Amino acid sequence: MPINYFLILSAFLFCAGAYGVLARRNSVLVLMSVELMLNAVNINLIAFSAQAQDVAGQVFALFVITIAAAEVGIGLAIVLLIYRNLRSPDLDRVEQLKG
Amino acid sequence: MGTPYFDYHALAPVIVLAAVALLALVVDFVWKDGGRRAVPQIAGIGLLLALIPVFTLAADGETRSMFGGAFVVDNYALAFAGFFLIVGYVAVLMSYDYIDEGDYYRGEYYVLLVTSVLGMVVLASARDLITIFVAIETVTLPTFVLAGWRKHDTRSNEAAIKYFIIGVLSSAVMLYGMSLIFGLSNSTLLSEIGSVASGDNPALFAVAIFLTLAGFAFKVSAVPFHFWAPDTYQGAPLPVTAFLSVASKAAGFVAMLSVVALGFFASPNSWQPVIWILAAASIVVGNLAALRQTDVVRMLAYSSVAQGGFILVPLAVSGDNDAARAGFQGVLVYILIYAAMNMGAFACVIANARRTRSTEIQSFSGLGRSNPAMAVVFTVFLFSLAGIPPFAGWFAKFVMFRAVLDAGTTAAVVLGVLAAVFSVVAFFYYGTVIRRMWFHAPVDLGDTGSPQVPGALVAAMAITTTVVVVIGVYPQLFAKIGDLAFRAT
Amino acid sequence: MLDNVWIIPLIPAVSYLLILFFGKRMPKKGAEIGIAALGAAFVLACITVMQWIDRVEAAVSKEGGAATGLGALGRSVVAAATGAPEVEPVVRGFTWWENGPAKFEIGARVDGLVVMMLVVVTLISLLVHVYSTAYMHEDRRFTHYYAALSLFSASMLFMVISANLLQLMVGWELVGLCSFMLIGHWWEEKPNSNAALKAFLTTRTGDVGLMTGIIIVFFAAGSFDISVVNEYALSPEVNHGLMMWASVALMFGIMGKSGQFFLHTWLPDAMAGPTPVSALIHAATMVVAGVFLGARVYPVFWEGFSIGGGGLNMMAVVGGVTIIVGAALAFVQNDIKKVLAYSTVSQLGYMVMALGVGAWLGAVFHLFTHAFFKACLFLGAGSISHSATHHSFDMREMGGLRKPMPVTFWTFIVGTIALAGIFPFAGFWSKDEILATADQGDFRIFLVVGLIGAAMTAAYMTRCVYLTFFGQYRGHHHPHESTPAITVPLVILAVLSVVAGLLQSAPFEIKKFQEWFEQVGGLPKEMIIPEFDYGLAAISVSLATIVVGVAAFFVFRREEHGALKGLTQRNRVAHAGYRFLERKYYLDDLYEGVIVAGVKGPIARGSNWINQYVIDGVVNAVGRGSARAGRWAYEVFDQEVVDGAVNDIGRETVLAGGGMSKLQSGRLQRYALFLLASVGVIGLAVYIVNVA
Amino acid sequence: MDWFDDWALTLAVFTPLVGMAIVLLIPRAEEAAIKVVALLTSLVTLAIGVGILVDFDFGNTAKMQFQVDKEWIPVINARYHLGIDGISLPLLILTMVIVPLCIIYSLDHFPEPHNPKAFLALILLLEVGMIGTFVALDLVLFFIFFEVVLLPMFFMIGVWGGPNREYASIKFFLFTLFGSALMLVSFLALYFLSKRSTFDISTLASFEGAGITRGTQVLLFAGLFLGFAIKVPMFPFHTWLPDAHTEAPTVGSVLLAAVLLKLGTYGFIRIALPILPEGAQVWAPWIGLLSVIGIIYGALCCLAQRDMKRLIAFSSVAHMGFVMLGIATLTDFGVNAAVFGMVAHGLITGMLFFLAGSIQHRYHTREMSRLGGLLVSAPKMGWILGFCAMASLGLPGLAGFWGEFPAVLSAFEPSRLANGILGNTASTLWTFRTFMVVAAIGTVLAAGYLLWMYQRVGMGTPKPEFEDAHIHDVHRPEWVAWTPLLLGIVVFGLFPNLIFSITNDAASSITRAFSG
Repeated sequence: MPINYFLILSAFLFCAGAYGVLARRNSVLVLMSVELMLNAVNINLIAFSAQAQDVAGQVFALFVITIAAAEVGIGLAIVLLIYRNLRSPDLDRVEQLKG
Repeated sequence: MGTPYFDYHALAPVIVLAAVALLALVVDFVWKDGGRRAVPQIAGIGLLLALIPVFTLAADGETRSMFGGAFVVDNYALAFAGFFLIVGYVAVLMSYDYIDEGDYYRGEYYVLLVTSVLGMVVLASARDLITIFVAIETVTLPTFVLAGWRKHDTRSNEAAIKYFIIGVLSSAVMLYGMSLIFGLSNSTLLSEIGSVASGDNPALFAVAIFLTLAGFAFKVSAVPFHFWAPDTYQGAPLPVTAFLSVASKAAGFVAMLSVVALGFFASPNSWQPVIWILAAASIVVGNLAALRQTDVVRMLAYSSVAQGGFILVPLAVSGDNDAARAGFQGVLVYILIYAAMNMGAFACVIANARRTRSTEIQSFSGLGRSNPAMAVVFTVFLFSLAGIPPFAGWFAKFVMFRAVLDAGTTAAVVLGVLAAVFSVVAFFYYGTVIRRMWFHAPVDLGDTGSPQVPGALVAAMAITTTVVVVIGVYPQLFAKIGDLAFRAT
Repeated sequence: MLDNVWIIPLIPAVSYLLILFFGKRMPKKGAEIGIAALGAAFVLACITVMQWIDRVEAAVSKEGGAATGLGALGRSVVAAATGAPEVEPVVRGFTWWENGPAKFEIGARVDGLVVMMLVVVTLISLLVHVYSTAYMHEDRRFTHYYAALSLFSASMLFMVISANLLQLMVGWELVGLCSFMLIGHWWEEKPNSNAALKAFLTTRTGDVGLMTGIIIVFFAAGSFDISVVNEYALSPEVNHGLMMWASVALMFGIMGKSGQFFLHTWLPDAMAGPTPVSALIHAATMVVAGVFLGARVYPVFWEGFSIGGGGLNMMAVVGGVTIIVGAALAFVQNDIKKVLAYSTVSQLGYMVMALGVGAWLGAVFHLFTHAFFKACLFLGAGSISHSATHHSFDMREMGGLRKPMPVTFWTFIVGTIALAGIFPFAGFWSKDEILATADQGDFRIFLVVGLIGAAMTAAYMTRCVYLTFFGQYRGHHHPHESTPAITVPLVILAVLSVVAGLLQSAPFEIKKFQEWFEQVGGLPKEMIIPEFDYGLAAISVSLATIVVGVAAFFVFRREEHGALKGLTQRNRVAHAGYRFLERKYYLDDLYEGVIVAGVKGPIARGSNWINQYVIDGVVNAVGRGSARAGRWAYEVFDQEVVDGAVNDIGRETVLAGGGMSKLQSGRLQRYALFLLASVGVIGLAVYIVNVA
Repeated sequence: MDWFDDWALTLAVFTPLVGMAIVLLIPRAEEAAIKVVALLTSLVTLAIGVGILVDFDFGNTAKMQFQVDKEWIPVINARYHLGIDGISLPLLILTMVIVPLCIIYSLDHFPEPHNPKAFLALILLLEVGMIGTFVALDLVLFFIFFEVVLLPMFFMIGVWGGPNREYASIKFFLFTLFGSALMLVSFLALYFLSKRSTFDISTLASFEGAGITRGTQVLLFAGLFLGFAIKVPMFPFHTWLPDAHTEAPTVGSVLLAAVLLKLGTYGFIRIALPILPEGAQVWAPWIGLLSVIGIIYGALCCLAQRDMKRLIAFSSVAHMGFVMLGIATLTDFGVNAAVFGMVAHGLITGMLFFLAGSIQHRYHTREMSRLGGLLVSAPKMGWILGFCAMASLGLPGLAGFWGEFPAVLSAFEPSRLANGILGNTASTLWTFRTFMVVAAIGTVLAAGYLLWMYQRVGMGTPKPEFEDAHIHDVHRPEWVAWTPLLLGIVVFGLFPNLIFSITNDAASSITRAFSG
């Protein structure tokens, strides 16, 4: 399979994730969209890794997955805080700080 | 690849830091009452302990490479490692009373701080994309938590979520870029990417480089990736803000410097215009936006955006006319000096906020009369930030201009002129605070806090002031570091 | 003494300091110091003259044959120096300062002109010092007055002995400073300080010329040294163009200092000072400085204005115009000092004109004689105001003073006759010298001017004398004769006014003045020494006499019938003329109303306005501009773009799809949008750049 | 005295710094101690200056003496290189004399808000910068000291200044900062363009611009020009000056006028001219033009002022015009005149600002329309004011004349090379000769505004509102502070060679490149 297929898939996933980040009001959904973007990266890495017969890409992907998990953990913690304080998971409620 | 070779001497700073983080965690957990006193001490002493191997390694002078070249301890790495450790230590000093007195005391604060510093130390040695990625996330993830440290304060929450969302988004962009680089060069090692970069590459390679740099640009809050900075700086606890604006930002620069100097350098067309744009935009927008601020933290936030622009200038011209060495040195020296003066400035802001419960610029009115010593110290930092001799800031500007003129190309000169003009504009807003402090009578702020500046904060101020003044008068110390760090490359 | 002539100015200079610091504690409030100093200076000056004369005589006798030749020369039209032995001036100096390759000296120069001036200045100054003890008695700043007087003398003497032009300029300016101090002596009243300012500023205006002139001379001749300059100006390799410019420039200096038309207006105003000061200024110090300069570097003018060639030149024209202009103004004054002041203007015109027509000797001689009779007249006027009119100088309050003030009257008459130039008083000889030279050179027109001037002088002086001393006393005080401190100087001056002219009286075969004082080392060899012309002398004497008679007639008539006054009121032309004179040719209106007011007013305010609103305006605008740029950058770009503009763009173009409304979901996501948009745009740009 | 040769300049520069540190350590309440320490420090500095004067080899003024040349920032090849020649020496001594006088003057009348500790500390810091600038022989070092001067003056104006002090102080600061930013860039460019990468002023000067093309020299000179011209200040960069002077406290004005302005002109002589000769040649007529505009324009603005101090401030613009005209001729003659002019202006205008301050202290106003009759109320002060006005208008026999007249004189015959874009020698000559005449006219205007000022302030009778006011005549501290200046004005006026003989050879060596 040509590598381009994977690249296009990953680009599509990346964009979808980006759209989700921008369009979703609910912070949990935003977090998930970010995950989507990171997975797009993983697809890239693995596809390249397979093409080049180089295991480094897969190692990279593993790290990405691990760190993504940590990120989500922290993200959810922050969302939880906001939810506790504002009684809402919506990001547009976070509007206090501006010049 | 056989059994990985471990050079424990080279890894010693990292190991010490990891141990310290763990120890602090355990102590806090086990020793509930005493921990409150002990944990910060452990963190502080641990950071200083980690300096010892840095010095021995520096004295040794040998370049140590591990993990197939992914982790290298050379002068460059040591310079930054030492720098991060000291900045971390000052951050601990600044945090001590702030965290202790607030309602949010947790031993984890110091654990997170040390962990972040750990990430930075690793980052300094990282010579491959994976290591860089892991290191930079180790730097960043704890700071997400720290930014939201005051968990009942919605402003702190907001600071954290903004920082977090933009941060992970940037990470995603960066990773996407890295994945493409990996694909195009078939390696994650910077040295190998470097050899690829010197050849002919598809335009996509340049885009990949840009995406990678964009992730770092977020860390250094370069325009147009800076939007989170003012909000986060304002909402986060002040010591964290200081840490973010200095250490975390510096980490971004280190990452940028590493990938540019060791990786992409050979294809200047791909990275140089990008950094040029980032630098120019940061200088212009940062300085102009800072003019309008009434809150000192937001002002310093934009100022740090602008300073970030200045730091990028030498890098942006380093591809021209063999100016590389001067450029890289310029970045390094500027970062070192910037760290000292910005940390110091934040120490003063913290002290003043303790006094007035406010971070409005107005709250500095008459400080020159009510607390002249602090006003003098803050003035020194502000002048230094503005680049006025004999405080260290001038030398930072000096090396920046030096790189520009060393390059001597039109693009470089345009950037230099921009920098010159806006370094004058910058005095407008630094001067505003100075005028408030000295030329205005004190205003009554009602609920006033403690006028005493606590010892740890005094120590932080003393360290930073000393650096700013000594380097201002004898810049050779930092210049030498810059010289050594790039002698190898 | 010839070698140490620098002592002479030093004495009054020291006296100045002594009076300033110790004067108030002295029994006579410092006057005694001043008098003693000037006395000493006068004695030394006399010794200097004696020695100089000895030197000249020695030179003459050494040349034996030349001496007889000199005697036989008589008044033939020959070059001055052909037969006479050249007596070298005595010049001593040391380096004052050096600048680059050039060395500048300060030094003393003694020659005929200098010794003559030394005597005149010290003598007049001494007399004024003595006179002032009575006149300035109980003045509010008696001590300061004496201090200034001493400094004035010192400055003038310093200027006189200058060995070079720079030093001369120093003395010149110091003289100006002192006149400023003395004219403005009673500075509490605005008119006095105005007069002082006017004097200083007008002369300073002339000094632009002086400064420029000596700079040109310096670069042309390569030195400020007077001998060198004169030698250069007469040498064949002289640069005529430069000399011309230098002459014109220096001429401005002379005009300012010596009150030549059109920079003369400060001189009458300077009457605001105490009368003895007026005497000093007008007779011996300030105003003659200009003429002295002209005589000092005469070769420069000779070359620059081509005086040897005859015809018109700036110097002669300015002098000639000034004679007439000054004399005409003297007619309409009611203030006796103003009459004398304009008379001085007119007489200075004579001297300058004399220089302009090649009559160096005439000019210097006239300077010499004029000093005595003009001092005599001024001091006489002072005596009147002191003892008869209670410090008023208005002639309408005088009259009939002949009886109560006999000494003053007679000395004044002597001064008047001398001024009018009636044989054999001093003025006759010096004027004759000038007119004869003008006649025998190629300057006939100035002969006519000079004669008209002489006639006018006689007329206005007659008017003045008549109004003052004859008729009925019109004041309200009790006139009486002044004290000896006043009358003794008057008598001395009157005697000198009679005899001074005899030093150079051709009919009696006396030409000592020429013999002694023309020895200045380097005058143009082509200069004409005129033959004594009995016809011309007769014309000038008779003209003067006739005009005196006519004038006296008119004045009597005016007294009795008001004829002249009636004429100016009846006849429009005459009235206009009268107005024109009364307003001093409207020159003051031009200077004060237009030029000074213009510079001080609109022009200065305009500059200030430019400063405040244009230059500063630009500065402030830059400041405001950057503040505005800051506001724009922050509010419009940094905040609004995120809040609004990008939103709009997003809404309408970028994501014109379904989830658009959801894009407005908060600030944070706008940040994210901007971030991603930037990534997209810059990424695309990078792509394009690298593809190309 | 070998050790003295090596250490004199270092001591001179840093003694005030030590004094400042001591002052800062003394508690604020101990005012007397603070004053004594500050005064002693400045006197010790002056004593070092006297030592330098004694040890200075007057036979060899073109040579840099008392040199110290040590490594400072080897990485950028910037050195701690100090030294003085005949041009620096008079300015150095002037600085050392003025500072103690200022301290003495302030001893008993500190401007509001008082705080002698801070005030004196700032004066001492200012002294460090001023002395440092005059002795620095390394561009980077020069730059540092040049900028160090800014800070204390900024605070002096901003804290102890008049009602509009914030505007004035910020304006002062930003103007200078702007100039020095460009100056720094030019310094760096010199470093890279010179044959051997160095910041050493003597070395760079010895190259006489070799290796730098004419076009580049012109550009670099423009950068230096801006930096220095703003400090001088030359028309049209002068607008910070009247504001700064008007608002600054008396001592601030004195130091500003007496020393700070000279930093700019000194920069031209020490750096711009010798290092970039071709650039200087091109710019010379323009500098000359701006100078004479400044002379006339400054004088005209003076005539429009109502505030006495502002008038004196504008007069500085005019006077510095003469100094710059001398420099613009690019002749040793002109440079000599310029150095003399700097010293003379320092003494005279410094003195005038002292007087303006004392008058304000007594009358609480500087409006000339409200003043008057100073000669009646305080005769001694009135006489001193008259004396200074005379000195300032360039009366021969006083110091002002020797700065003014030789400068005008030098314009008659500028260097043949000062031809700028004029191309040929003849037009250069006539351009400068025109400048000469205009400058000479400026002397009349100078007389005009100064005497006019004197007439309104000194002469006449006191205005009704001050008739009963008790106006002190000159105080003892004022006598102590003023006498040296007044003596200086007279002594240098009578014996100009005291300065000319020192500067002469040095000026010749600096203008060597233009003598061809």
